[in-house]
Amino acid sequence: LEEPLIFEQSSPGRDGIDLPEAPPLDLDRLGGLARKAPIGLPDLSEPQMVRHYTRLSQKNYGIDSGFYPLGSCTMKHNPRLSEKVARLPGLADLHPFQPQSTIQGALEVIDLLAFWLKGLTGMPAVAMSPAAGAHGEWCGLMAIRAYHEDHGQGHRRRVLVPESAHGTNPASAAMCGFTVDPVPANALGRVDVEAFKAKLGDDVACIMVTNPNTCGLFETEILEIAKATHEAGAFFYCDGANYNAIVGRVKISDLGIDCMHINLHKTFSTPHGGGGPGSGPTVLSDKLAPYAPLPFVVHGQNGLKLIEHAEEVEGARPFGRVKGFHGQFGVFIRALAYILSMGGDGMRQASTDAVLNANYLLARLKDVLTASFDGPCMHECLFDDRFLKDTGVSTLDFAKMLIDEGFHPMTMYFPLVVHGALLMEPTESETKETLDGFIRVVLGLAAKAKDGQVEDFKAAPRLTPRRRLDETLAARTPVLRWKPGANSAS
Amino acid sequence: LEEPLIFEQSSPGRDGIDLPEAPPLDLDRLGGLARKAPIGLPDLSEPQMVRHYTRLSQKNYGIDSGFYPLGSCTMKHNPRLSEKVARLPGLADLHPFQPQSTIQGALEVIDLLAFWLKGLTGMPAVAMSPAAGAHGEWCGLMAIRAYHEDHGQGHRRRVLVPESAHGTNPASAAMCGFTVDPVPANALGRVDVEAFKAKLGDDVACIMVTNPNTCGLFETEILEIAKATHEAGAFFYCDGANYNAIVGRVKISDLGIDCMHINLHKTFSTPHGGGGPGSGPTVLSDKLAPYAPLPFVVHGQNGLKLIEHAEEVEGARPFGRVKGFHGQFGVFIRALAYILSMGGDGMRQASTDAVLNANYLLARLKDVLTASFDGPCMHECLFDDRFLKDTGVSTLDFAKMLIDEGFHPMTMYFPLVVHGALLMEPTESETKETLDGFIRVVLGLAAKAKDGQVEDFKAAPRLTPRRRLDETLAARTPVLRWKPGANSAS
Amino acid sequence: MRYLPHTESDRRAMLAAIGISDVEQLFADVPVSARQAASFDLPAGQGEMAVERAFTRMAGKNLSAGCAPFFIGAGIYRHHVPAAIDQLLSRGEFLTSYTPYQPEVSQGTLQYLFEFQTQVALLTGMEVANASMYDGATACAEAAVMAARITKRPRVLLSGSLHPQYRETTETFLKYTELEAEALSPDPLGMEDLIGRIDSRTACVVVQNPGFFGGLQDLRPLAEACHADGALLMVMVAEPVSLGLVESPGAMGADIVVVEGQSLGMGMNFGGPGLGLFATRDKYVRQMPGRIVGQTVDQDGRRGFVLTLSTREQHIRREKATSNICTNSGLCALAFTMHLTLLGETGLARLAHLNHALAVRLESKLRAVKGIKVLSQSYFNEFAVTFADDIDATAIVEALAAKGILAGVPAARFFPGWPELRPVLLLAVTETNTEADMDALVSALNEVL
Amino acid sequence: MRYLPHTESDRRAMLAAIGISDVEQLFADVPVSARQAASFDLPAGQGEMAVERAFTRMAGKNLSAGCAPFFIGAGIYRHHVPAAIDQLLSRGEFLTSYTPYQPEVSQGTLQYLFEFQTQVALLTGMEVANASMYDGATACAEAAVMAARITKRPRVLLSGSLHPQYRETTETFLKYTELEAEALSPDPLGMEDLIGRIDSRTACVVVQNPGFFGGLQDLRPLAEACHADGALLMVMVAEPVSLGLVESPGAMGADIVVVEGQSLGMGMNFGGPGLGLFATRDKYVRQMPGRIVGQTVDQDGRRGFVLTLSTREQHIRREKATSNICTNSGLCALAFTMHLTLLGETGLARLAHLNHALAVRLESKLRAVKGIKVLSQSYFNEFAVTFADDIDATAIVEALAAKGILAGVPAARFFPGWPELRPVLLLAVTETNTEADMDALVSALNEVL
Repeated sequence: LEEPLIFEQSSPGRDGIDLPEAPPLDLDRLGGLARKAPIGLPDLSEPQMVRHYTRLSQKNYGIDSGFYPLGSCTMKHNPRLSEKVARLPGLADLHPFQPQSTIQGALEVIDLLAFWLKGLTGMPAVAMSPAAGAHGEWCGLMAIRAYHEDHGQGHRRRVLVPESAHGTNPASAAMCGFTVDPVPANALGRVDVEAFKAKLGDDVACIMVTNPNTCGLFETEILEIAKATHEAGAFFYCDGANYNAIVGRVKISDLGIDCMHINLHKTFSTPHGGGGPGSGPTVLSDKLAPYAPLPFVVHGQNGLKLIEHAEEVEGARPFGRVKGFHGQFGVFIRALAYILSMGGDGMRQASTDAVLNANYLLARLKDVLTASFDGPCMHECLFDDRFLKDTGVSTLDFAKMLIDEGFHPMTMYFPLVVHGALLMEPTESETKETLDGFIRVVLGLAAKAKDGQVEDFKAAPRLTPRRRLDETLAARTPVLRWKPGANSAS
Repeated sequence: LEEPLIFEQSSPGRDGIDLPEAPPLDLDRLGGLARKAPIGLPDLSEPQMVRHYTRLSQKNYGIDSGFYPLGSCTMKHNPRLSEKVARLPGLADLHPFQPQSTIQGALEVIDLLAFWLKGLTGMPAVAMSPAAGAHGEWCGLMAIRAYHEDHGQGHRRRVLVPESAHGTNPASAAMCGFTVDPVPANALGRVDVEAFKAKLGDDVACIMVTNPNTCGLFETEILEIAKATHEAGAFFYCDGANYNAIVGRVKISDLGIDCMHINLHKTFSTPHGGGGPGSGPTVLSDKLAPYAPLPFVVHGQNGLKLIEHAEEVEGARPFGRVKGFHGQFGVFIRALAYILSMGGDGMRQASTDAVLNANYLLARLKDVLTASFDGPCMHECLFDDRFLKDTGVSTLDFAKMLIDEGFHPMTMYFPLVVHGALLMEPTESETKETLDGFIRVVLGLAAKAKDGQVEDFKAAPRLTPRRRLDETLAARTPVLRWKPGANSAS
Repeated sequence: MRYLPHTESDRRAMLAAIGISDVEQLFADVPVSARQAASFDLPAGQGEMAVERAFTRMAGKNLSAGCAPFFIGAGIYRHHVPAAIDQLLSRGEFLTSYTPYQPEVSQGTLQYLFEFQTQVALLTGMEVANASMYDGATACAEAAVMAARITKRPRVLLSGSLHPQYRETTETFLKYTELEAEALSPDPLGMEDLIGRIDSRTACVVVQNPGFFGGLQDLRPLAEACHADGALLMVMVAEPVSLGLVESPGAMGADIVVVEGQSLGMGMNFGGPGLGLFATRDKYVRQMPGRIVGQTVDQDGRRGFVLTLSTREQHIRREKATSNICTNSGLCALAFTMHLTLLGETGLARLAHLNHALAVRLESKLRAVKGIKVLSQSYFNEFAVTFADDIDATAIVEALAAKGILAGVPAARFFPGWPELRPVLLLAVTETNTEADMDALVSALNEVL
Repeated sequence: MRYLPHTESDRRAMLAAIGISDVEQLFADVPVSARQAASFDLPAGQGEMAVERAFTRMAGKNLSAGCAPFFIGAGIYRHHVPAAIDQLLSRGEFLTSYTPYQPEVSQGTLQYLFEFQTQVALLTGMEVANASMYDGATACAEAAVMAARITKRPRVLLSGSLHPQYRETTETFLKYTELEAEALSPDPLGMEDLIGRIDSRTACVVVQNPGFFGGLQDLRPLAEACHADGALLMVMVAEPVSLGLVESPGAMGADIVVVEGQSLGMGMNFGGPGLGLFATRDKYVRQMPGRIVGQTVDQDGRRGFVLTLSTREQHIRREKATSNICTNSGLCALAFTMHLTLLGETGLARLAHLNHALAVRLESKLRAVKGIKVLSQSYFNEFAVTFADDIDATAIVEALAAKGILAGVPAARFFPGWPELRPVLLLAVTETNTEADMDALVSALNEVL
């Protein structure tokens, strides 16, 4: 079913909300700035609005719709309890600038979540306010830079980043005034430790390693890397995007890591919501802790205390403030609800099952699809497109074909270290039956590709609200908003 | 996408709910009745359950999905505000047997809704507890029978019911020990008043008229009917299923009616929920009021008082109790929220727009479809299948074809007074644009039928999760539950 | 008005298409004397904020269960409802759909009802169940009528174990029919003799298990007696959670089982809406009231579901229908089946165990309170206690309510004409009760006694 | 564990398929010294009831806005959010979907973002907008960086009208770059001279309208001065409802407009998550950070939407990307666009009018309070007042909180080093404030002053 844009459903004067009568408008206080022209917003009634967004939602696929083996971003079950408690009026209907005596429970949420993040990672401190993973990454690098500046090491501006890193890693480094020096991978899909050591030097601020890495592999020589890094006077930043594989099993502090962001929306199951909001608290070592950004919560004499200015705490040397207000509180609640539900034992079982599921997929698929690296993998398994060689079917075609079978495609063409990557992360939420169904379909499609039925692949998907979209046209002739008469529906 | 039954998704020992540890089981208090055999329920995890019901919902069509011009049952916009207030803990988390001092607000909800129902209908009393329209119907008839018994008129057992009546009317009458005597319709689709008068007599307990009637027409001679009924010592029961057409415009009391049930889920927009729950409060005249069932709310010295026993109120002669506890409270809240939102003015506009929409459909379609009666109609318009004569297309085929166009079919083959009825009720919630789109499709289909494309109609619907289902097989070989191994999925 | 999309210009355009100038012309069939809109004197509509405030104000006048140690049962039980249920139930495709008369676009509703029917049959130990009734009370009444229809006998024997409001509802249903209801006295100690009252005119015996006063009863002897005399045994279950621990009525020989399903999925909602579960033997299926969903195949041979056996229904049989029921409790059935899906075999057993164990715990605590005697010998999660003869349980409950404790239901609320029940109190315990709740109750009782 | 579906037998079967006997073997790559699970000392998991209780307990320690006359703003505003928004937003297809990288199964997200972008462009008076940023503060910082990139100039001039936390965030973003932030003093009276400070190194001037202290400013002279000198004018809007009544920044000559969108659709949530709106001129679109949705056609020629212009983004440009942003605030953008769809042109104008009129009403009531002086000459729905010089506004606010009134934000909270701001208080008024709220505030102020 087609669903027109809201702008195409307007009839001026329709109400979607009934407001109480206002006193007459007094222009005296508007400083002569009353708006003159209409804005151009469409007027819809409530029934139209409800139907519009219901229909739009029906054109989407979520974890609730089916298996979502994305990879590189953990798409696991989002508990509804988290949604419920996040809506308790005593938590949702709070203003960040209420007197602190009236928000002790909110500060307790933040403090309790921090307790868990520290307990799980083994790290002594955590900066709670970053709004997303990349924001947390940048926050960690800012703390590192601030430390170096503070210790006469301001010349340390080089950051070592493996080639397989997420694109945000180099971008975040650049935002801190760092330059990025890539580190190659070895044949086993891990950091080439010798090449890495050769790049160390007294201008290196830190290394940034994703662990488990973007190939779904644990960096086996991580202790060696950490040791060399520290000996070179640099810090070890870990990208925590894949923390789901080891949460509750491995303490970050035991790996020699100084700093790691945590994607609450991945590891702790807060909803991705079509692209956000996320939250990226960043755990910090003792050395980096004093540089954590404002604000933060401390235990004071009259309960918990929110610190908004550096002067309030002795020894605090915050590098600044990373966003408005006090962090992604709504996301904190959801993550904490998940954490309290799982507990330490549940989290350990979750990472175990996540890794088990990925290895099960790997084991069942690797004879037909081409596995890029030998197992065991961690929470995701990586294939490349050698199995499609000479079939005329591309990784993209293969993935689009899965849509018609009721599955969300895996991540494609990432990581870049293998050709035509297919990265699959089943997560711990899925049953064996679901995995078996997926395996059956994937094997069937692989056979079909080898059987030469390339046209079917090129035409996929067929059953979706839209079939393949012309991305080149979109980029070449950008139409980025509706304009009257300019956006015809077909 | 296929969605297996929950019984096909079980793995024994899976948890969907985590419960606290229980103290050891002490069998002493079970009277030797501990269950011996397992029940046979399936074990699913929460992620499975969430996905199961999400997917099932996607196989349904609701008002939120699109236009639902059902007819005979009002399918209008269900406000979400009603859902929100019904979940306020101070209203939802109440037990019916709490001390009355702790539930004054709940009694106020009931009393305030009763105030509105009485104010809108002009009737002096209302029995709040019936659980649905048919239940309210029976409640009204019970009050009538109780009145007659109480006044030495116990021999009045005959009930006059127009042929076009809903099937519940005769069934309800039978449940009160009444016999049903049908009254024919005239050529204009109304009660044949002369035939009706001829049937009156001193054994008649009441007449049951639906107004507006099931042809979507107002009973023009309703005052004459009422007068004759009363003169014969009988009561005038009105089926209020179509109250949506006149709410806020016409007082029931002005029509000579003694008793009418109100479907809160139709007129006052509480959700139909795939078949319930509904609520059918029944307004009563002064004569019938003392016979209203228990319980009811009165204004007492210490606030509102819930009366659960006849002895508590002088003059009360309740015919009994119609259900457990105090009525469909959750439905009351939703109906009251709708009523307070609309107000008297909004309700008048709603019935006006409902009638306007139906007449607009009638006017735009009647040249092609065959209208059963001349307009104006009330809130629904009736067509019969003369326009399909000799096309090979049936009313059913025509309706199923609409599904593939994104519309829910109208009511088919009811009322029985015309051949191959198509009854359409657009409701006041729909925009002119939606009606125009529907009209365009209906006219197109009519042309297609006349054009001889009968095969297309026979094959419809094509785009639904299931195509036409074999109802004969279902009835002939009833499979009414899942059994291990007995219900294969395809 | 936010729910009404027409603008004045829309209305004008539509009137023009109809060919009239004034919308009042559409109401020409209404007698002039009834067209006096001016006689309405009702408040105007309000925005969301104002309506929300009105309900918040009314809600504020109640003491909600979550704000008090809570021990009330008597047919409505406070259980914890998992958050997923309400959120899924609120999906528009469930909430705003009609009765599934168009199966092609209603497979969601039809499949969950089919699953529901299966769960109900399993739970009750019966062979077949319908798609739900309004509530337990009306289901009980309909079952009595059905038993009379099957046996062609007029007399319905109602046990003193039956919830008094179910009894009253059943009596009302039979009041003007040719059937007779005969109710026994309230029976807190489980002493009544039902078997001795069965005769050749008896259509059915209706008992509740656990009984209204909490007691559990082995129904096998009664079932045998009924069947020996050609009567049916009809069993009411007011607390379905009990079926996770207690032998099912079906296993004990019941012919019809009805259940008030509110305990699972729904919350209390001041007692309404409820959910009537209705189950019976295969051989009686065509006598069963209410909707039924059956499995079939579609045009392409795929499994699908439809409403079936509608030849019993009012829209076909009219006054000969087996009942006048036209709606079921679809959304409540959905809540129930969702909760039971989450619980599963494992979870329901655990939940039942927990309820019973906590009730036993409260019983043992109350035994230490001077002036209280526990009446129930056996029970699931609710039992009756009595104070000294001269003490009014209603007064005790009021006194405890004033202390913020909702302490149970006095039996006298239902039996005002039975002075010997004045000191009797019913107390229910569920998984929602904490140790602290129980201790608060005990200490408050010690204060007022 | 309810979120984990595997049974032990599932796990055994899977291990067998992998060809190992112990799941620990899968963790063989982890250094032995880091495999000491025993060193975790964390609580075990809990059921829903227990977790709900924990949150209810924490919620109970807060004074929520709904329980108090409430006048706090300063960047987060309490507006009434219609019930439909949250219920639709909770639909799993929205809530549990990922960034719309697979457009065939993400047209829902993509279409609402396209509609959102259009609404933002219209509201701000700009030509193009992105699909949202984390919040207003980070959007402000990113805009400053973007202006520097466009103008190739290093100096960013931050007005004293800018929210102090937006200023701090922007300063932090620039801290280790080659850019310089120069912030002016807090400016409750709107007296600062920005124009005089613009020079040839100035990339942009950043102002907020309405300003942090409430004041409205005609930005046209400033825009002209910026453009005359080759700098950009960047306008921050902290209260988007104001745009229903106040001239848009675009109409006054802004080059980049960023908005904190929290006011519409979202509630306060203790200040997070927020929603950054970001709009600019067409010519700068390829310099704009964040995601953008564009219209295109599918294989069958039907209109559809995709993420586009990704050549600016970090996953392609890596360290040369215009920012490191990888997520937007999808769900918050959905809430915003839904609220604005319900309001429409008509409703937004009415809502803005109502907010302003009620603020004017409070101002007039406060003018009657002895010891209070209103500082703001012009404002939308928030204004600054001052007490006598020796009075600490923070103490007043604490005293009122003790009376159950949340009376605004003391300026000193943000500017501890500015003694002249000690007696200054910011008060916000929205449609949620009743006459009774205002009277309660006035009477409490009369008591404490």
